[in-house]
Amino acid sequence: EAHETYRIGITQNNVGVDSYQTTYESAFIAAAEANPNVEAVVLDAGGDVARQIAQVEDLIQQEVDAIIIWPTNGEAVIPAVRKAFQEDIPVIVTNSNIAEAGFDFVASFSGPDNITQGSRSAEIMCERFTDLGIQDEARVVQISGQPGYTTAIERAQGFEERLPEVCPNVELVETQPGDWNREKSQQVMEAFLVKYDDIDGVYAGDDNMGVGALNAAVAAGREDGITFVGATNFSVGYEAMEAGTYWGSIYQSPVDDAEAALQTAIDVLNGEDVPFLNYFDTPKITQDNMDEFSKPVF
Amino acid sequence: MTEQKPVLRLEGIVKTFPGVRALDGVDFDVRPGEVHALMGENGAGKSTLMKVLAGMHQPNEGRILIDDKPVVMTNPIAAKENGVILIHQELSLAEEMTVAENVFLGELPRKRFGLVDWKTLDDRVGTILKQLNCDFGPRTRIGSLSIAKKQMCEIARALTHSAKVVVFDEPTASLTDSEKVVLFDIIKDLQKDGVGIIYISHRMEETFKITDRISVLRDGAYRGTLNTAETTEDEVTHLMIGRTLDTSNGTNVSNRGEVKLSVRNLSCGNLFHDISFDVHAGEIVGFYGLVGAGRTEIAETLFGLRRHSHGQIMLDGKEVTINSPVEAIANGISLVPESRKEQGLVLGMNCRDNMTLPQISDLTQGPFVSGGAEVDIYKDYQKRLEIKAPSWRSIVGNLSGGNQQKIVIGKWLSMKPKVLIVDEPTRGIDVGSKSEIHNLLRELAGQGYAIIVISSEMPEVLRVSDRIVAMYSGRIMRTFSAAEVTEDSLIHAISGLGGTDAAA
Amino acid sequence: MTDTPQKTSSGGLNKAHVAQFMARQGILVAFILFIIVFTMANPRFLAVDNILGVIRSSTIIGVMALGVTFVVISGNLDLSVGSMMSFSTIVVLDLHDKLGPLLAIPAMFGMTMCLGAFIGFLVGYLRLNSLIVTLGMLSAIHGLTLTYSGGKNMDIADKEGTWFDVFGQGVVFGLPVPILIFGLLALVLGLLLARTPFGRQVYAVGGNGTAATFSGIRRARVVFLCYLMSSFCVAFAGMLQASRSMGSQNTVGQGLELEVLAAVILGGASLMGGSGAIYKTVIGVLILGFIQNGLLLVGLEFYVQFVVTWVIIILAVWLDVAAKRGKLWSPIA
Amino acid sequence: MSNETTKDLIKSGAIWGFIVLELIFFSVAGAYLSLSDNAFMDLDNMLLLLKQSAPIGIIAVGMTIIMINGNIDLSVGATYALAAIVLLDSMTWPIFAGLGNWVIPVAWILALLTGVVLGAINGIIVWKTGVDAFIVTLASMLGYRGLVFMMNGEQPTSHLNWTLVDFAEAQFLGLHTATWFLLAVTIILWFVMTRTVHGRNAHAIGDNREAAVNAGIRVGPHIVINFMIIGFLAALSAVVFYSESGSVNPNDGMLYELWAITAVVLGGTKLAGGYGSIIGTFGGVIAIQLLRKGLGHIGADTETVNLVIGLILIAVLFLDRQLNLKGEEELRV
Ligand SMILES: Nc1ncnc2c1ncn2[C@@H]1O[C@H](COP(=O)(O)OP(=O)(O)OP(=O)(O)O)[C@@H](O)[C@H]1O
Ligand SMILES: Nc1ncnc2c1ncn2[C@@H]1O[C@H](COP(=O)(O)OP(=O)(O)OP(=O)(O)O)[C@@H](O)[C@H]1O
Ligand SMILES: O[C@@H]1[C@@H](O)[C@H](O)OC[C@H]1O
Ligand SMILES: [Mg+2]
Ligand SMILES: [Mg+2]
Repeated sequence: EAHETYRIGITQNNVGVDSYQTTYESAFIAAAEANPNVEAVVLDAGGDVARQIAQVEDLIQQEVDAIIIWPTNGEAVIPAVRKAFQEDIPVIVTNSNIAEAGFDFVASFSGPDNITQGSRSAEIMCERFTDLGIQDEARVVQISGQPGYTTAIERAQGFEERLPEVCPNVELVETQPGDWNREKSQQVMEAFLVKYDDIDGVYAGDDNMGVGALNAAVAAGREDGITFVGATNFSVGYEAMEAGTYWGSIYQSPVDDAEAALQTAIDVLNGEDVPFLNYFDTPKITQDNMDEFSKPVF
Repeated sequence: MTEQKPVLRLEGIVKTFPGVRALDGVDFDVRPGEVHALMGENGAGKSTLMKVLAGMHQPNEGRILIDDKPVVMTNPIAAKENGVILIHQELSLAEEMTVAENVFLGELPRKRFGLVDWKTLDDRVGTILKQLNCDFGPRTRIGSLSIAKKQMCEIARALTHSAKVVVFDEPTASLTDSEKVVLFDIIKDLQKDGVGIIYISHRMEETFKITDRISVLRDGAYRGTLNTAETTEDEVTHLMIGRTLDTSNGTNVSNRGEVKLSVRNLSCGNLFHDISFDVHAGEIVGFYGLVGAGRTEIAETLFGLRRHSHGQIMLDGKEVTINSPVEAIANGISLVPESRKEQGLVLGMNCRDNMTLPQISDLTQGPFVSGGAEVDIYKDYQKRLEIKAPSWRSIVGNLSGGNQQKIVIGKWLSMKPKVLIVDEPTRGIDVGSKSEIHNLLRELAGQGYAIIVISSEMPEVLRVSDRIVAMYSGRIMRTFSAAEVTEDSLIHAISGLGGTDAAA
Repeated sequence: MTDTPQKTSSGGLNKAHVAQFMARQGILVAFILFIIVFTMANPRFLAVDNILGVIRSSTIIGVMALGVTFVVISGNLDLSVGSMMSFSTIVVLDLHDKLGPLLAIPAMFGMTMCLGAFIGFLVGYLRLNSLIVTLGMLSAIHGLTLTYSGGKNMDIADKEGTWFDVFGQGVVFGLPVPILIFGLLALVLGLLLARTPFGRQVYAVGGNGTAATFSGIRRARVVFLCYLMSSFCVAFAGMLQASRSMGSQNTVGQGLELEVLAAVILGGASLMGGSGAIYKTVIGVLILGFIQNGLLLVGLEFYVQFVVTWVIIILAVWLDVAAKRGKLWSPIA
Repeated sequence: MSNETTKDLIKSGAIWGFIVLELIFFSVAGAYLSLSDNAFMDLDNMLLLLKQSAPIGIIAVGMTIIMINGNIDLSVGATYALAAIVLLDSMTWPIFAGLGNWVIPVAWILALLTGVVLGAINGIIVWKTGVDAFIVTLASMLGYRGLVFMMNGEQPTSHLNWTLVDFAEAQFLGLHTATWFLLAVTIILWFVMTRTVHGRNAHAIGDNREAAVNAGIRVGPHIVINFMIIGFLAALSAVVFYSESGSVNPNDGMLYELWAITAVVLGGTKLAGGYGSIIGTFGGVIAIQLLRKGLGHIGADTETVNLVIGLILIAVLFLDRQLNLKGEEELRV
């Protein structure tokens, strides 16, 4: 046992971008401080691949014991990760995975399964339509996350693959990106509302955007006819569900996310054998079952 | 020489701008080895005609012939290729670059791989600068030079080519006498080499000294050509402005009142030292000296644009502290600055707005500017100074050089100042308006204004001043009264020969 | 700001008049042109509710553009408005629940305008390069916002129990309140810029700062006030934004600085300073808003929208400059 | 020219002074705050610094000549991304299947060509339409980004070629491949701008465009050439970086234009054009990268990083101003 304390470095995707990632950061720091034999170096790539790669190089140069990475790009970081691997520094990927080609160089992945999240949102949407009895004519629009983010891509993919399986007659009429941004998504929805007289469902890549779309519908007085489903249940989404205007989402806690990542790293350093893919569960949450969940802290 | 074929002929040139017919069918020619003067009031169209010749403007009608062959000057490059060089009225230099680079702007000597041949460049410019006996080197940064020296760099361009025609558009406007002498020698040399020279100036004496023929424009129309030898200043003036004017040496018997402005032991870094003088109500004090003598710096200091290291400034006997133009204006001081383009005008603004800028805050009705009051002020001074502009809405940048200068003067006269400082007030102004301005200055003195006139033109200083302060490298050498002063004593004083005397 | 007059010039009066109109209103012409195009593509484009919708969602960019117009005319840039707007939004939302709207709004204006004053001090009095200063402040204010909010979304707890939503969502005489606010602000600031001594001084400082100083204009003070004005408008935008969605994330204003600048320049303001006008900026804002909305209605992929926007912006501005110089192609060799 | 370069050094003196300050500060602070046992100034770390400066650095050098020329290019980030996609995509094109590793040079050339073409488009539009470069490139920043998404939708474009990675990660005389490119580009362009006719004419155009035109300089071609150069450099930057990382997201390179401009201005280049220092820009890039690295080294959190970076930029400007402060008796305008 070389050290009594582990030095663990993390480079995060883009802390400022939304409260999920910020909460993740503070949760991670908290968890690290709570643990007497962990010292953490917390870095933010600000969404820039080049900066993230530089940060991995720096962490290697600082000779940390393990590196946790929330990839800005699932492929681009692979060579950097390989460098760490060659220096015998174990790498743990968090929140959204890196590409197959890099699997040889990482010890483990910990985070949500974003494809599954997408398909679950599709199921929520479909079940709701069936209850309303419109599963055969319903028309859906999608507002996806920031173009290029793995998370955004995987959720859209999961949703688009699953929806036709469960609700073959529901039509996905259009998809536009909302950039994880509430205001942007509100503008997109405004245009949708003008363009389509008949919208029965909105799927948003996360609740920030979902609520943005909801606001647009409310402003146009058309929220009643529409089922809103999101992902990453933010507190705004939770409140909107309480208020009865927002139907459902996926419950994903950045705190679980962060703690899982740190724990995985520690386990790896302790030489325990950890599963290569350890997803933490992200259940469906709707107006029906929301009382089983506490209100998100972010 | 009279029977020589012209090297250049302009035929029926017409040029219009929005709202202006700047040139109205002008004919003009130059013979090899002659100096042909082009004269006319401010705004007559001289520069425009030359810009057409140099390919900077395209004429609406008319044609240009060189050696009897019609040519089209599509752009300045074409003009150069046809052997026409234009020395601009307004400085056209790259401030951050060196003298050498500016003199050869557009045709830096090359080595292989498109490298600049610095050696050739320095040598050639070095010799040219010697010819012009300039005291600065090829590698001096233009921005560090005085206006006069910049003008010399413009002139240097005339010597870079074996040109057929060289145009000097008011080259002497900001030159002092010594530099003029150099310029005239240059022109003689060019003449010997058979170059045709077009010479634009508002200064009669020099025009008569160096030119062979004089052509006159008026309101864009050709008014005729005279042989310099056979004509008189009055005849030319009459052709230019349709009347003769009195250049009678004013009535310099001033009704001198009590002291308005008095300066004591004023010093500012190494720009000027221990400057003391008084200006009385109703008198004009002329400041004469060589370029770099520091007169402008004194003016700028009085106007709160420079901090002085020692000395006091007193208005009506009370010491005042002036740390900004705002305070200067509040104390009733006006400064007509040396450089109209950089310091005098917002070129993109219209005439009216430029003229009322310093007093705009006082021309209000409620919170708003009273456009009416503004126009009145503009109209008033436009008449008094005979400013030629299509309308008060015209963009000042589009006015002729002289008319721009008049706007600046009007701008500061309209402030009705206690003390009026004018730095090179008639730079580039035509004879008519020039005597207008001189008379105006006298008139203002008559009304009890205290006036300082900084000028590098001896005749001007002699004409308007009640007293003349002679400066040399930042010091007052001597103060003359209008009565005692002679050209020789003045020249002697400003050349630094003979020591200082106690200031009056 | 001003145009050469049309005195009796040779070359046909009516032709000259057309040329003149084009010269003054090139942008307007461009605007009308592609409104026609979009309407043909999708008639709903001109539906009243759509037009109102577009203008309303343009108001936030628009209000900021009004302030930035002052800065640009004075010869400077302001790239900090985006992140400053995030700050205002977060602050007013947070204070709303702590102090109530009546106090929250002035408090937020105060805090935002302190930032504006700071920038104005650096650029105006210390003469620091405005691009870098405001770029630096873009980053610094983002940090400030994250510190203030702990990176959390800010949301008004009791959305029903407050009148705060009136600014963003209210409707008066059938007109959305944000549009009324935008219009009113544009009117007031338009008069300030075009008709008051201060406005004149802004143009002078931007047109030729040295000459302005020689004319007894307090250059530093004018620049300072322009940035104060800019932050004042940002505070307004933040208030509209907050009241519109009653909650926000920390990045709500991210990237808006360039859209705002684009609008101002599309309106014909020169980056060299000294020219531009509020009414032109308003046109610029509307053009941007209608482009985005129009393309959405046509239903192009967002990346096709990018490309088309590129083309439209260049064509619009090209038409403008071409009209001004009376030639389609630049004469520069 | 000798006195030109000495002036360069003085004008960009501030930046070098600041770099020294940074080194001292982070070494000392690092000793206490950093978890690492390695000194900040450790040689390997400094070599890394150079390498990590390359992506922005290579672009910033190009931005310097554009700005000396009196223009600006906001589209470099998008050009960078598009070139990267061409680089990685082309290696998988069936036509080149037979080439084996010879596909690498082919892909490089295609990517660089892309950059040159995009640059030429900007340049020609600026020249022929006479629309301000700021607007033209602000628009093409969007348009080129659109093209990026057209290539491969929202998916990242990836092609890991380990031979290429090994080349990119190689060190020669201790310096990484990327560093060599950065140094070469810096020296070559410094030479071009100070020694060649094109370079001097570019200065003249930026300094006083009217004078340049009057002097018969063919302004247009020089502008186009400079835009082609920066396009080339943006592509080169992408080629160097993505040869190593092997995958590009469609929104990579966003904000690079702003960082590049920051570096350029910190290096003492005049935004107005006419004066600039390539060497100074190099310093500016190092200073920025050093700041990021140092803050990471001492473990500052996100808020602080944003806050500090922003304020430091301003501080450097201030330092620079103090260094070039005019004498007391100077004209105060
Ligand atoms: N670019 C332009 N746009 C509009 N009007 C112009 C332009 N250039 C010149 N003018 C007008 O053409 C007329 C002639 O101007 P020009 O500069 O040729 O006069 P000038 O004879 O050179 O006068 P000065 O002796 O003062 O230099 C003036 O009325 C001027 O306002
Ligand atoms: N030899 C010189 N080298 C560099 N700058 C000079 C030189 N001589 C004068 N200057 C500067 O040029 C500016 C104005 O030039 P100008 O020819 O008007 O000199 P000046 O100081 O105004 O003297 P005067 O007004 O008496 O001619 C002044 O700031 C002056 O300091
Ligand atoms: O909500 C999103 C989160 O789930 C994802 O993992 O990172 C980006 C966030 O916006
Ligand atoms: Mg003239
Ligand atoms: Mg002088």
